[in-house]
Amino acid sequence: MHQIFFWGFALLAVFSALMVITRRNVVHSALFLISTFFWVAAIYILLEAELLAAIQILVYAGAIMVLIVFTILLIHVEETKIINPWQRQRPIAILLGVFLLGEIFLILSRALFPESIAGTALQQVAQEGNTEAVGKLLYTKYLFPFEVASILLLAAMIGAIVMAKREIEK
Amino acid sequence: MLDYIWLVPTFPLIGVTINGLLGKRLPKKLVGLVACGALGLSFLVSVIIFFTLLHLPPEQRYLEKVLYTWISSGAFRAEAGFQLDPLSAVMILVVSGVGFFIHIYSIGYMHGDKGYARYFAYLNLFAFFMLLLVLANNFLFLFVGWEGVGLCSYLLIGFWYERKSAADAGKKAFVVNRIGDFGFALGIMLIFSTFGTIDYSEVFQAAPEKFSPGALIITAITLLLFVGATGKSAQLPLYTWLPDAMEGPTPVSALIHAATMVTAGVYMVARCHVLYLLAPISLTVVATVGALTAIFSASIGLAQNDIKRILAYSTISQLGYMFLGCGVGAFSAGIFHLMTHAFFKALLFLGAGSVIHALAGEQDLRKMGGLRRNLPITFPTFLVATLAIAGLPGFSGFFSKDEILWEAFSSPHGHFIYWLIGIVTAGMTSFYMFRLVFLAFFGSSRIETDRTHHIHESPPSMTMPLIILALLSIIGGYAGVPHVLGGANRFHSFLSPVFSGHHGGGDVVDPSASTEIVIMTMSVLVAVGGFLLAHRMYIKRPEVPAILADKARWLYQLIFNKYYVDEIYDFLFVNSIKNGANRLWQLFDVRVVDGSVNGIANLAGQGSSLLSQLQSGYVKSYAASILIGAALIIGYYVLR
Amino acid sequence: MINLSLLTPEIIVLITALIVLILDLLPWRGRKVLLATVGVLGTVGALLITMGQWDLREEAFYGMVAIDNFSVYFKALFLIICTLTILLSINYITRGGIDLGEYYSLVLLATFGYMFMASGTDLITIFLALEILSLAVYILAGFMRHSPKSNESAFKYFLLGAFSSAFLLYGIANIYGVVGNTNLKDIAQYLSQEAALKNPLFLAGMGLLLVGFGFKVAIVPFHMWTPDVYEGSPTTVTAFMAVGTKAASFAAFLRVFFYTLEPLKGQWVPVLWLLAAVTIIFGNTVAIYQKNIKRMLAYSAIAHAGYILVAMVAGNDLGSSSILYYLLVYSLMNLGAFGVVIIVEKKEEENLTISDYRGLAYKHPMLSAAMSLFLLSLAGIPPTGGFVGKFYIFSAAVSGGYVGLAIIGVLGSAIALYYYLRIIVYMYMYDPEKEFLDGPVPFFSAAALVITAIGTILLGITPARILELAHYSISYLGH
Amino acid sequence: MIPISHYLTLGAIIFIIGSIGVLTRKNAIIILMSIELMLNGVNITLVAFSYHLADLTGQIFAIFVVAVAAGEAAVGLAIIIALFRCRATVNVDEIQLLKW
Repeated sequence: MHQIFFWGFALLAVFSALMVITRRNVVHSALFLISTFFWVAAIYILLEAELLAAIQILVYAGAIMVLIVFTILLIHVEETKIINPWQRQRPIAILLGVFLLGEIFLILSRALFPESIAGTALQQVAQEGNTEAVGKLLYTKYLFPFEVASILLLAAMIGAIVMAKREIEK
Repeated sequence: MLDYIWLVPTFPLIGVTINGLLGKRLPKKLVGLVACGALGLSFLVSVIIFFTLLHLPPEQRYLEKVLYTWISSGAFRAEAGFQLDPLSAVMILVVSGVGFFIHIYSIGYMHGDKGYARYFAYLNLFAFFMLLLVLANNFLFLFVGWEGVGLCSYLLIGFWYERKSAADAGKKAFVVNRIGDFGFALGIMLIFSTFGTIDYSEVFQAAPEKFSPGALIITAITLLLFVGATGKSAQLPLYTWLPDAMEGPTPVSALIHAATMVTAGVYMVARCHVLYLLAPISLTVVATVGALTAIFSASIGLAQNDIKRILAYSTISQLGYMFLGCGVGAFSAGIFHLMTHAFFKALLFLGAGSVIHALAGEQDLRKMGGLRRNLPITFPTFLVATLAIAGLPGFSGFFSKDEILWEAFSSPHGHFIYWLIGIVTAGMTSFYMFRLVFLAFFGSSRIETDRTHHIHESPPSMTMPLIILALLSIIGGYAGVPHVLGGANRFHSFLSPVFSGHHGGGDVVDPSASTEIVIMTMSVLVAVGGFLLAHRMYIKRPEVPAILADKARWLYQLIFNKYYVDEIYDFLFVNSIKNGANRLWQLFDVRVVDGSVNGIANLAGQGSSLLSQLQSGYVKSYAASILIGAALIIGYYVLR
Repeated sequence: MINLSLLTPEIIVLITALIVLILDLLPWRGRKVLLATVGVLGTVGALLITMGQWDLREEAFYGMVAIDNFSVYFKALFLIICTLTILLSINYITRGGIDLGEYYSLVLLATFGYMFMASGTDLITIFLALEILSLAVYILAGFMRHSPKSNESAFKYFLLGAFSSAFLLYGIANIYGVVGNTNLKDIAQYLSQEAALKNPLFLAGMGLLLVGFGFKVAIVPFHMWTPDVYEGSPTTVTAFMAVGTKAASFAAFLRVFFYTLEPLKGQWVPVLWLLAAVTIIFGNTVAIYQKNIKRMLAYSAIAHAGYILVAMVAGNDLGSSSILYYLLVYSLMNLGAFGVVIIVEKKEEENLTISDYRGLAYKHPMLSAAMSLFLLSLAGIPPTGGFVGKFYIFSAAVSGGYVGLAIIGVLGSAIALYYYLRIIVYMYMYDPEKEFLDGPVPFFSAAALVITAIGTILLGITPARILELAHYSISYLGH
Repeated sequence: MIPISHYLTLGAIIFIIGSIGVLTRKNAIIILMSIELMLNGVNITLVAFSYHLADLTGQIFAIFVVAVAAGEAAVGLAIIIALFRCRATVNVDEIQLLKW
């Protein structure tokens, strides 16, 4: 059962991802990206990361994609055909990608995976469920990165507003 | 008094600060006064220090004044400061003294140049760095001075930047010196990592204890340092920048490219004599390069017609002598020649400058002649310098050159061949110098008519230094009269604390005194021979045919025959040397060295523009570069 | 343990950033100078408190940040950089019409990010800090919104920066997968086992970290963004990122590689050796061809990253302390050089080519003297700080047995002298053809130049004290 | 049971698809989307490891990655909009004023 789900989700995710980078129309790409996000979220559920799956859909599909689609609407351009002398990059890129993938296969075939370090985290999850366990960790051990992430979002907000604001007041 | 040693470089620094920042707004007189005053004060302090030192017993003639700790990091430690010993005392005396006279000379020479303040600021800056170089107590300060004087030299060669040739010459000096400094810097780093310090005293103390003679690391260090010396002191194969450096103002040629900066390499080798004596191979290299440079550039000097170029090749050749001296282990002889050479070569350049000044910029010997009467002060002083460099007895060059030749012959590091090369060079030197004198000051005037009307002797600010330097060129040699001539060689015994324990040369009352006399006589004969040959060719020959031609036909026939003989003689001997020298110059100077200098510059330029094409501006190819890099790095870890 | 009070300097910087943002709403004409003043006061205050943290050696937030001497040294450096950048910016951003309060705010936020790059002891912290500073600097690069070049540089920087941080992240993920933790201490502990050293997954992760850091510090082949972004950004921002981002990235780079990945030295040293050699040669060669001074300084910045890599390769006592020393010198002399460019630059990209500097010495002798000092220091000519730094680095390489690399380095700096001196030649050896500035040199910029110039000289003449500090900072890394 | 290497391979494939997208597409927005794909690939890797190790750090890291991705998207899109206003294009092949 698990097997079937995994292969199904994985193939769908890869297919959507391929569509994202091959569609000529930007809107199609965006739609396929949303679909990729959904299948990846499904994979998260297979991996018992329910909170993350929810975040994936809320933040990625909900927030980030809305932003991207808005921008696509604001900037309406078709892909033009300007010849770039360096444009013969496609075969190189694909070759590089295959090469890297080969390297990763090699690594994975030789890698030593550590034994489960299990311990408290797992028990917590069993008792409280994934969301609560993650939440607790976020507010204790990972409090600091959590706070820093909020500052990151603040910086992003300030930056985005400055860049996208229409005119500088004189 | 010795504690005030830091004053010596400080005065020129003050001069730089004043002239560099306010020079534009100050009246010219004040600019000159500040610059000369700064160096004059340095000179005064140097003189006082010198005599203070003289009054101390020899073993106390040493002072190390640590300013502060430069580095202290783990095993590495170095203290920066000044070191005063007889060697640096001689050097500061020469630098500040000759420098001072050349500063005064410059007031007259540069009068009317729009870059007056800039010129004096550079000159003072040069003096500062040069004094720092010779007073350093560690290799880093030495390097500071070394780079500093190089920078000033570069700026001053290109001083008249409107001339393309000046800018090119500056560029050439720059490129060639880079090669030398590259070796020098590596040498210092090797010292630092070998000894963990760069203080002279510690390095020189540790070297004999840690390493036996012939140790590879010491040989590497000394050879690398010598690469630096060949660059700075214009030795084979890095000498070509020096003749071109004559594009700078003449006093600059006198100070930097004859008397002081170019001798820095000799000073450095002498300073590191402890290391060099531990590396016999390096000593041989130094001596051989010195000897070859001496004869090679002297032969080129035979064929030149530009008055300053002859002097430039002569400088290279004399520097070769100094290295020869150091290379055979006669360090104090090398320094002695450095000192006398500073006097007479500065004088020669200043005299040449006076001639050029009088002829409104003419430098071609073929367009001079008969200037003896027009320049009543320049001529005799120039003649004194010529006699000194030719090594005629009684003049300073005689004593110093002779000591080197004798050491080349007799020292344990010496060899008959070195002496032979040295003495041939001496003959050539005498010939080309007298040729220069005869062509410029004797004979009939070949001066272009539009220049004849304002031939005049230079102002006193220029002639005064000439006279003083002429005096020094005569008496300078008497500091080191060899024992065999009944002298005490005081110069040598003054330096002996520095070179003590090593064969410094000259002190041994040689059992073979008669050999020394023979050697000495031979060099005098060679010098006289050069003079006679030059006299025959440039004084006698042009007049003889004219007188004889209107006497009688049969006489004329005789003369014709004689003339014919002369021609053959010319053809067989002089011309072939001249042509050979010329061809050598063409081949070596123009093709090989200029070619490679330009080649390097071109290669760098083309490589640069080619590589910058990679920067196509396309963000995607930038991303590709990152991805390729990532793939390669991971590939290295996986596929290895 | 949370120990919030240990983070006082960072919090001060953060609060200053927010105050500046709010003060910008004041309806008062003179508020721009007020903003800068508040910014400077905030950073100087944070600097003083940071200095008080010397020798504290504490950790905060469950080992997420460390207040050790290493981070104190770097944090002080970043705060100095920030102060000087603000001083240089006051006049420039008014001239450029970009005098928004957000400018200072973003500079301060980026500095906040820098500080955690140095003190973060967990890959999560380091990653977040890197992102904060990146986001802030992306925006700053595009701050001149009406300028096509500024826009383009922000765009390129952003795309490539995001691309490369994905690699960094992937590397962190792999390391996490092997170790089971992202804390540097735990990773170091993991590496103390013999078997761990050969795990390809870990090595690949390390390689990807190299890519990520390599991008930020601009080493070949991850350097391509540098010239374009440096040229297009507002010059004050270029200066800020040329020194700040580089130093901050090196701080994290050093902590991760020198402390945590120390046992894997045999694995990363050969790679860094090659990258250092290529970077030095490439940066210096291409710089010769440049006509735009900002672009030239960008290639010079690439080459300087190469010199620092040489010291990383050498790895010995002298090498590691010389990195910290060199980064300080580099920051001062580069800020100084950019400072002169900032002062001389006019609106509409005027006065930015090297030949525009012809005759500057005759109109502004002090400015040219300062510029010459900075350039000579960059070239490594004594008696400037740059010389001492290079000397330490190459000596470290020689004594570490990397003579070949030292030769390449010395050769590279020999080439470099050529293009630095060219500017000096233009300034001193040509006659001026125009007026350079519209008025006198602005006071705040002049103050920044004086500080950097004095620093550059002092570091050249008496380096011992700072070198000792540097040595002390890095030798206790992680202890 | 699915071995961890399957998940890791999936993450790697998506990461590489994303990077190929960055290298080949002209539209800046699609490039941005490709970068989001890469981040998703990383997240799959993180979560897979987290599952395998039975340790929550990976998931928490993934949450931070999502936050960063949001921040990057906001800033990136703002930069793209500003660029579009100035140059009227988002084609990366036309954006090459700065070169050499």
